Amino acid sequence: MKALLLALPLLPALGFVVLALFGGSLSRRAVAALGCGVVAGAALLWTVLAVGYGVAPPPGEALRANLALWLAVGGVQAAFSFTLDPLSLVLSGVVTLVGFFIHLHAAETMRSEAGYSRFFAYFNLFITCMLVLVLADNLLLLFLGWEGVGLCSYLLIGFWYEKNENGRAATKAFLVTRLGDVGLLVGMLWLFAVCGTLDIAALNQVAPESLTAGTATMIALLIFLGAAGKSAQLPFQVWLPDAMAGPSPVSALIHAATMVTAGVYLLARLHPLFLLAPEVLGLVALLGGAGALLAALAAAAQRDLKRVLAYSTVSQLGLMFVALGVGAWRAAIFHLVVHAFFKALLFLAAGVVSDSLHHELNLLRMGGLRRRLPAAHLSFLAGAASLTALPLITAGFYSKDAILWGIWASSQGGLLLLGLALATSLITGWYSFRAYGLVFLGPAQREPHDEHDGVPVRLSLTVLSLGALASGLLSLPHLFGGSQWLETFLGRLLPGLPASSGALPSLTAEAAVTVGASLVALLGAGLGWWRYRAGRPATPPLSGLGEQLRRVLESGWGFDWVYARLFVRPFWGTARRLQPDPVEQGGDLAARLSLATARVVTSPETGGLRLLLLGLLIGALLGVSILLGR
Amino acid sequence: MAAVTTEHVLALALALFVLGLLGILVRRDLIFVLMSLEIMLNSAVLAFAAAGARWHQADGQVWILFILVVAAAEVSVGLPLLLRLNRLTGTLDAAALNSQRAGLSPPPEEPT
Amino acid sequence: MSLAQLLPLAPLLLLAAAPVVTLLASAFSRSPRVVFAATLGLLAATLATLPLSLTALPMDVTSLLRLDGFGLFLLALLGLGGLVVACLADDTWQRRPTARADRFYPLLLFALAGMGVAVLAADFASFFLGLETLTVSLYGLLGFTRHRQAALEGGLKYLVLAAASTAFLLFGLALLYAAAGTLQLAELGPRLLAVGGGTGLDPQVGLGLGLILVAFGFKLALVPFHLIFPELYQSAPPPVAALLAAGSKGAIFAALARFLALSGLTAVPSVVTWLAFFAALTMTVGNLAALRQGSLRRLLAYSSVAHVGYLLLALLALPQGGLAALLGYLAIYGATVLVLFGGIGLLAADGQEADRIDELTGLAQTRPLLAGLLALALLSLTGVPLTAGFVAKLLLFTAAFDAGHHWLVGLAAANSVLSAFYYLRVVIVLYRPGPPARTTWPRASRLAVATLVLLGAFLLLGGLLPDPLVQLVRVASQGLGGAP
Amino acid sequence: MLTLLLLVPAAGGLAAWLVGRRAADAPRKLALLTLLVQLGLLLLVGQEPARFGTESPLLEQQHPWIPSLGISYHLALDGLGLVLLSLTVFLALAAVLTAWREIREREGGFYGLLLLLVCGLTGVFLAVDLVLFYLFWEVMLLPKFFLLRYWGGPGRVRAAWRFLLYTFGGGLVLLLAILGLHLAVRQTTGVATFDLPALLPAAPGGELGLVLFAGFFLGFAVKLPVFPLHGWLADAHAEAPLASVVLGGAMLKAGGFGLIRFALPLFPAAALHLQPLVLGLGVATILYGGLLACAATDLRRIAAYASLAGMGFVLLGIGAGNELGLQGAVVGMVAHGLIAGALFALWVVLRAQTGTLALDGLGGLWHRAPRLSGFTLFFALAALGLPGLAGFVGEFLVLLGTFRVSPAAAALAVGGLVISAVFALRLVQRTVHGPLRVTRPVTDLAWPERVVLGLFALLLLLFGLHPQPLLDASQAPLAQVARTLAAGEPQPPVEDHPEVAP
Amino acid sequence: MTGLFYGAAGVAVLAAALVITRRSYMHALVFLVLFFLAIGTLLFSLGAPFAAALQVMVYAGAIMVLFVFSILLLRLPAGAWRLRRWTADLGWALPVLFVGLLAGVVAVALLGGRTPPEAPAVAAVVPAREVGLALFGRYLLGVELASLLLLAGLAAAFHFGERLSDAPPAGPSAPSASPAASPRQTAGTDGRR
Repeated sequence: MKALLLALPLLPALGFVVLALFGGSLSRRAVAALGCGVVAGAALLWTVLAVGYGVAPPPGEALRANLALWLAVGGVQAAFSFTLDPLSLVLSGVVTLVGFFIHLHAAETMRSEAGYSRFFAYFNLFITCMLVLVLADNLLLLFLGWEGVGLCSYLLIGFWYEKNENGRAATKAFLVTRLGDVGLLVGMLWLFAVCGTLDIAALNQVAPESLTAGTATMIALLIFLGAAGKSAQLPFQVWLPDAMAGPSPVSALIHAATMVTAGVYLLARLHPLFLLAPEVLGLVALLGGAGALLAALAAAAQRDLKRVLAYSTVSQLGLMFVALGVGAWRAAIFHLVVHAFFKALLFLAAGVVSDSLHHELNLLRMGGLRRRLPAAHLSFLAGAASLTALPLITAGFYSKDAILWGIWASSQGGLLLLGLALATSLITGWYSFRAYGLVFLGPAQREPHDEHDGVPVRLSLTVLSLGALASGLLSLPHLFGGSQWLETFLGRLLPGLPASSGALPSLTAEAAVTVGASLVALLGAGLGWWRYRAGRPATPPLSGLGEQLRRVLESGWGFDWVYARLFVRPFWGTARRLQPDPVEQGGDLAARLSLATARVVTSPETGGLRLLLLGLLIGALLGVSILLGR
Repeated sequence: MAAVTTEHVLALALALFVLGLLGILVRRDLIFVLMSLEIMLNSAVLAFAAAGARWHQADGQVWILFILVVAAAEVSVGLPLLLRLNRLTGTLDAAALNSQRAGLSPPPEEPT
Repeated sequence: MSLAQLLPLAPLLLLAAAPVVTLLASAFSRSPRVVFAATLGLLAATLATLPLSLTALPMDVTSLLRLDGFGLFLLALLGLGGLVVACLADDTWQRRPTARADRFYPLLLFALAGMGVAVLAADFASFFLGLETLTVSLYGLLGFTRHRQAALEGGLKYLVLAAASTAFLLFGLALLYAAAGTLQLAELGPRLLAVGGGTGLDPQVGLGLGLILVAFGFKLALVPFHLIFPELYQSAPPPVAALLAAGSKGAIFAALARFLALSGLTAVPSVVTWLAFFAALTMTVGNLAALRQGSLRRLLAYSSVAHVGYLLLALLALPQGGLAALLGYLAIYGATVLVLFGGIGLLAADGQEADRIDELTGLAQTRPLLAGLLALALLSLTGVPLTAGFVAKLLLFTAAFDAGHHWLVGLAAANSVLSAFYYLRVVIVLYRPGPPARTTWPRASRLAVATLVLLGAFLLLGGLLPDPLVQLVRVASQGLGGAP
Repeated sequence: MLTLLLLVPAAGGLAAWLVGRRAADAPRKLALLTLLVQLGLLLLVGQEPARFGTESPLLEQQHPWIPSLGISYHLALDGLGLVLLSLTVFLALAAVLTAWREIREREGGFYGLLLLLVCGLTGVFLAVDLVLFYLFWEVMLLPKFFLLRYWGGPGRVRAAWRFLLYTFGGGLVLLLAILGLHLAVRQTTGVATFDLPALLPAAPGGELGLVLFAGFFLGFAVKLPVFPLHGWLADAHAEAPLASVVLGGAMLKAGGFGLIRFALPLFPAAALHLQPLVLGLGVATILYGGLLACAATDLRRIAAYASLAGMGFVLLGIGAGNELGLQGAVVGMVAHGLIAGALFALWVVLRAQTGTLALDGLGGLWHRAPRLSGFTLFFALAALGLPGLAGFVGEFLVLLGTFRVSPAAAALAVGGLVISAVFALRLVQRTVHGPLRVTRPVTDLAWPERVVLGLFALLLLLFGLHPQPLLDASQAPLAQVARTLAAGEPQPPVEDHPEVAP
Repeated sequence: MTGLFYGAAGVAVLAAALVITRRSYMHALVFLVLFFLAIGTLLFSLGAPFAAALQVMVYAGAIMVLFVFSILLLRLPAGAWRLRRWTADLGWALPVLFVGLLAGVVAVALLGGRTPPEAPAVAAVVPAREVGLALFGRYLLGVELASLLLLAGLAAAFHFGERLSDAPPAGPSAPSASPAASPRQTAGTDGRR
């Protein structure tokens, strides 16, 4: 088992190494086979591990395997060692399984791109780092994975490197997340300084004893900064929409299914710490809720298909953070899993659409693709339905329901959060079906060429569609006769809801929440469908205030505008003003001064005898005065 | 008239010293400069005489002898030198003794 | 005076007899080389008799001279330096035909004898006479190439200034004599301090001292007495410049050190102020002025001004470490300067003085050995470790630091940075790639080259294994109260 | 043995210089050979039975040199020295290999000076006697100056003088501090010595200690360099022959080494007293270097300021003064030596291929030269402190160490990591990414270049993933320094030194 | 004696002042002789007859003659015996200022001294005999040195003095032989700037 656990991240790493070193000389087929093969292998390994775990849970619910020592000095000890516990099992499952299908998809859709092997090298590296991130048993190793996925995100956003905009988007993504990482790193330093260890399990154990409330709050806040950066939460959400510059599989894998959820994972992983800081949890929930609503509104105003999905991701992640904030840890992870399926699906479908339209992504220039792109159409519909959380038939319904119930039932929840979540839900329905309508319904605006119809694309779309619709079965709530299997399984690690009354949740209340949420979702979806049922509606363009509002929304509430003035421009202004280095110039000043003085003291050089005698005289005067001065 | 005190003699020597100094500074003709130097040396002679008298020692006069020797040596070297220079340049002007002025040349490189 | 006294005095006697003998020789044979050979022999004899003196140390020879380790060490330096200068001069006069080159050697020996007397002087009278012998011979040496206007000018200007400074010296001495009743170095100090009543210097004494120090300042080329020296270094024949820089300054410094060490005047605050003030002024102005020189000799002149500024630090550290530092510095600095001026001399010929630094561009390509020697000497002046110059600076800075003159040492260090700039600039020029500025250089005599190589070896050895030298200067300085 | 380590490069340098007149390509072969021999010697030393972990040096050698001044020829090699020496030899090898194509004129002199520089560096890492140390310190300075002056780019004159005047001045401050220490110890104990073990127990504290510490610090800070004293750095990196800058990476480390080996153990109280200042300077260096690297428009300057920022971390770790910080500083020194070396080795290739190192003339290289671009990306990532590469280990340990002393400084330094990301990504963006702007035909890396750069990459990766050998090797000396600092006064080593005789 | 002293003092000061202000060499020389004689008188009045005699002989005798011969040897054209102006420019103003300053400082120091004035200067005559004893006793070496000094001066003087018109030595790069040649730049300072 341990060997398998170690092999899990190493297998994709092997793929990366081979592709990076020899990728240039391999055929595309070999590249695809290798790139997908190692991830398939990882998925298989995961399956074996999961079964093994299920059959014989390791003692303490955690299987630990140590690969090698990383560093050990002066009390710091960090090793390449991995932990398999319910949380990491679920996450690594998402990474390997969803990751595999996205790889498969990309094997076909990316075939015509230059840099095919480079793409798969990065992709494999990403899987490696993501697995390291979720499996790491100490914070330092986690940070390694954390930065690694950030790097892969950077490289893949900028995959089409010829265009400067792509590079800019990639850099922005990396830098904004790195800003958050400052918090994470300082938090780690602080934790180590107080607790003396970086081992996650040990930290979780000693944190309640060794941290005072104030320290815990500060550390939790700092770590939340890191999580918010990675998961594109308020106030760091600005990078994610721009990150859509990368190829669609990248958006699917990194910016929908896995990397962006790392923040959620981190908070869940360190929940004992966050439980010590209820104020921070409140903040997490509030920021998550506000971010969810704002992002949903922004999504409704986008004209770029992938940007709609990106804001939607921000919004859904916001919901997960709300769940985390109220203590519904399990629900957050549940939604994470479901979201991975449907959002990956949506992105892949969007990729298929845009590929068939010569990389066109503007919603207003699409339409009527229902018939020409049947596979994409069905997949997108499934994904949108799950995103909207159409009742009963979609997985999204169950996971979102779990979150809403968590908000309702938790002592940390409240009407405000519930309201935010419901409003988000409403708008989610609207924008999902707005996008669906604009792309697939109505009259055709442009003639697409043929859809990708290879086996890989079909297979991946099908499997992910199934996941988007059916993964809710993993944790069917009691109301529907389910066993909440996933949540129970996670319950071995994550605590349950901090119940407000201490009483068991009543079925009535649960039903009320469910019904309410369903209605809201249906309403939003219905409105959206109704308005965009025939493609782009023929209403005149907005004018005045309305247009301005739309623009603000489209720009994502103008965060970029503000940040540019607050941070970016001052930074570059300072950096440029320091060029040429004023300190260097200052150093030269001394030299200049010396030379100028030299000019003065050499000026008597050209004098005659009288000047020489004058020197003698002055010297005598000086000397005698000094000696007489006592 | 009161007895001559050391201070008075020294003051006199000082006055002569200053006159000699003025001479070498003010005059541009080298012959005069040499003469002025003699005046300065003589003021030192006088000062030594005063000091010797103050301590009633022969050393003062011995020193005067040495000074005379030095003065003679200086003059006997200085005057031929002066003459030779005069033959070469045709001048006795002290201010003209600056042929080295042309020896100034700029340094090889200015780094800053 | 008895025979027992005479034997230890042999080196000095030989040194004093040398000029007379060579003068006679030159009367019989006008060949410069004959006189040169006689000079070498006499100087060698002087050096050879030095051990005779060792046994009798310390010894008073009447009240005018005192033979001690300090003086003997300096006498040895003078002898060696004289040999080097003679060899350089031999080379110079071979290539630069000059009327009556044979007369050079007697004058050189007169100067050496004067210096020898000055470093051994125990009374201002003998010091004065030695000094004047030196000065008068220098007039002759400076203007020795009597067909060159610049040389004559230099000699005459120097004469006027030196005579004026002599007048200052004499007037000052007279004042001190009037105040103290003696001019013997050992007795003078206590009496002078007694006149002041223990609270400092009596004005008259201060005045006398001030006037004396004018003469010292001029002879040592302290700022602002230094103005004539760049011209002199440029106009004088290279061996004379070497003598002026390495020899006469050293001898006068030694005499001043002896006076200050014996008199205990360095305990007087105003004297310390005087030394510190002129040290700071001299090293700073010297270095700054050297920054802008395009003439190698002028550069060396200002550099030597700066070095005198450093040397004043040794006087401030009297007597403890200062004397040893002074002796070590003089030996090493003298050797360095001889290499530099010697090197220039070997390159110079009439009409081509090899004076502008630019002219030396790429010298390493045409004359690698000479360029190497010059570079070594320049590095030594910079105080780069592994050269003797570093040891000299180390001794000096340690002594001055120990004496508590931290700020002056700091200033000296800052000045060293400045000096690195102009020294290394020359080194760079020497080794500059590309076509050299001149490809043909005069042929140098083997003897002179060998002399320079030996000096270069000393500079290297003094940097690598300086222990014997350090020990020697320590022992030599003990007689005057130096630390063992 | 230790003397041999000094003699080999010195003799090799002399020989290279001499044969340079006869055969044009002999010097580089000779230099390569010399360095291989040196490497062999080091490996031999590293094979010494496991004496790591003890506090007495691995090898030691002491002879009287100038007994009358208390100066001895005292060399000692401990783990820390071994680490930095190995780095030096590796970088020197890389420098020779990079110079193989870059330097085509007056090779004898070039390689001679390069090896002399190696000799000086070796001496610096070995010397225990302070005057001996200063001697090698200067020996390190002059060859670099001449390399810069004679083989440098168009601005070499100014660059060389800046370098010389700054570092020579710093060196003299150091010398004065050494003298001051010597005299102070002589006054209290009556023993005139420059030997570090003998000085350690008697080093003065109080105000004098503070002043002397400041002197040592200044001397080393110029070399490191530290924020307001870094005026020489950029020019020296931008104008020097790039191959010599590869080795220059090792030279900066001498400053850090000096601080750890001399300044901290001698004046622990003063170091503690001035800790806020040192940390502040470290942070300022990180931020200032980063900012300048962000706006620089020439790859050489970017790399130069990046190493300034890196040295800021080293200083921070040293300022923290605990074992973590010091270990971090050492790893950081190695890492930044490698990173800077690698970047400059890369620039040599880049310039040979494209004819320029200005950002404006570069871009989109990935089209033409994926390997070259891959290496650029890799080393840029190393520079931004990507976990898994050596730079991160150093920075992280430094931060851990610093946080214990000053959370604020650590937090600000972490901010420096963001800035380093800015310049590293900008570098990547403007050279290998973006539209193709290089007009010349560009071929990808040749085999020898691949090997050199690959070795750099391998080492960075190795020390990023398995820094333990480095940490173990330098652990014992650093732990002692940390103990000394913690106690605030000099601590006797655990094992007794036979040479400590009061 | 006192009267003699002050009288001679006045003459000396006056003569010195006249020497440095004359325009004619010969007039100046005449006053210089007067000055030397006055100094001799002063020495006599201060009880130093030996020194006084020497003064008269050496200065007024020998040194004066040197000056006279030199002036004759200058081969000045007729009419050049008198300088048109005794100083050519105003460059002397600054030096004079400094001389004044120095004189002031010195005078203050000299007169503010604490040396008790109780001992009159003219205590008694120090006869030549005593001086002779000192010269051949304590100062024996000094006398020897003085002779050395004179010899050195002689050597130097001889070098400069012999055959005034001696042609510059033959050599590959000998300068022009004409003494009237314009002041040549010396080699090495070849004027390139």
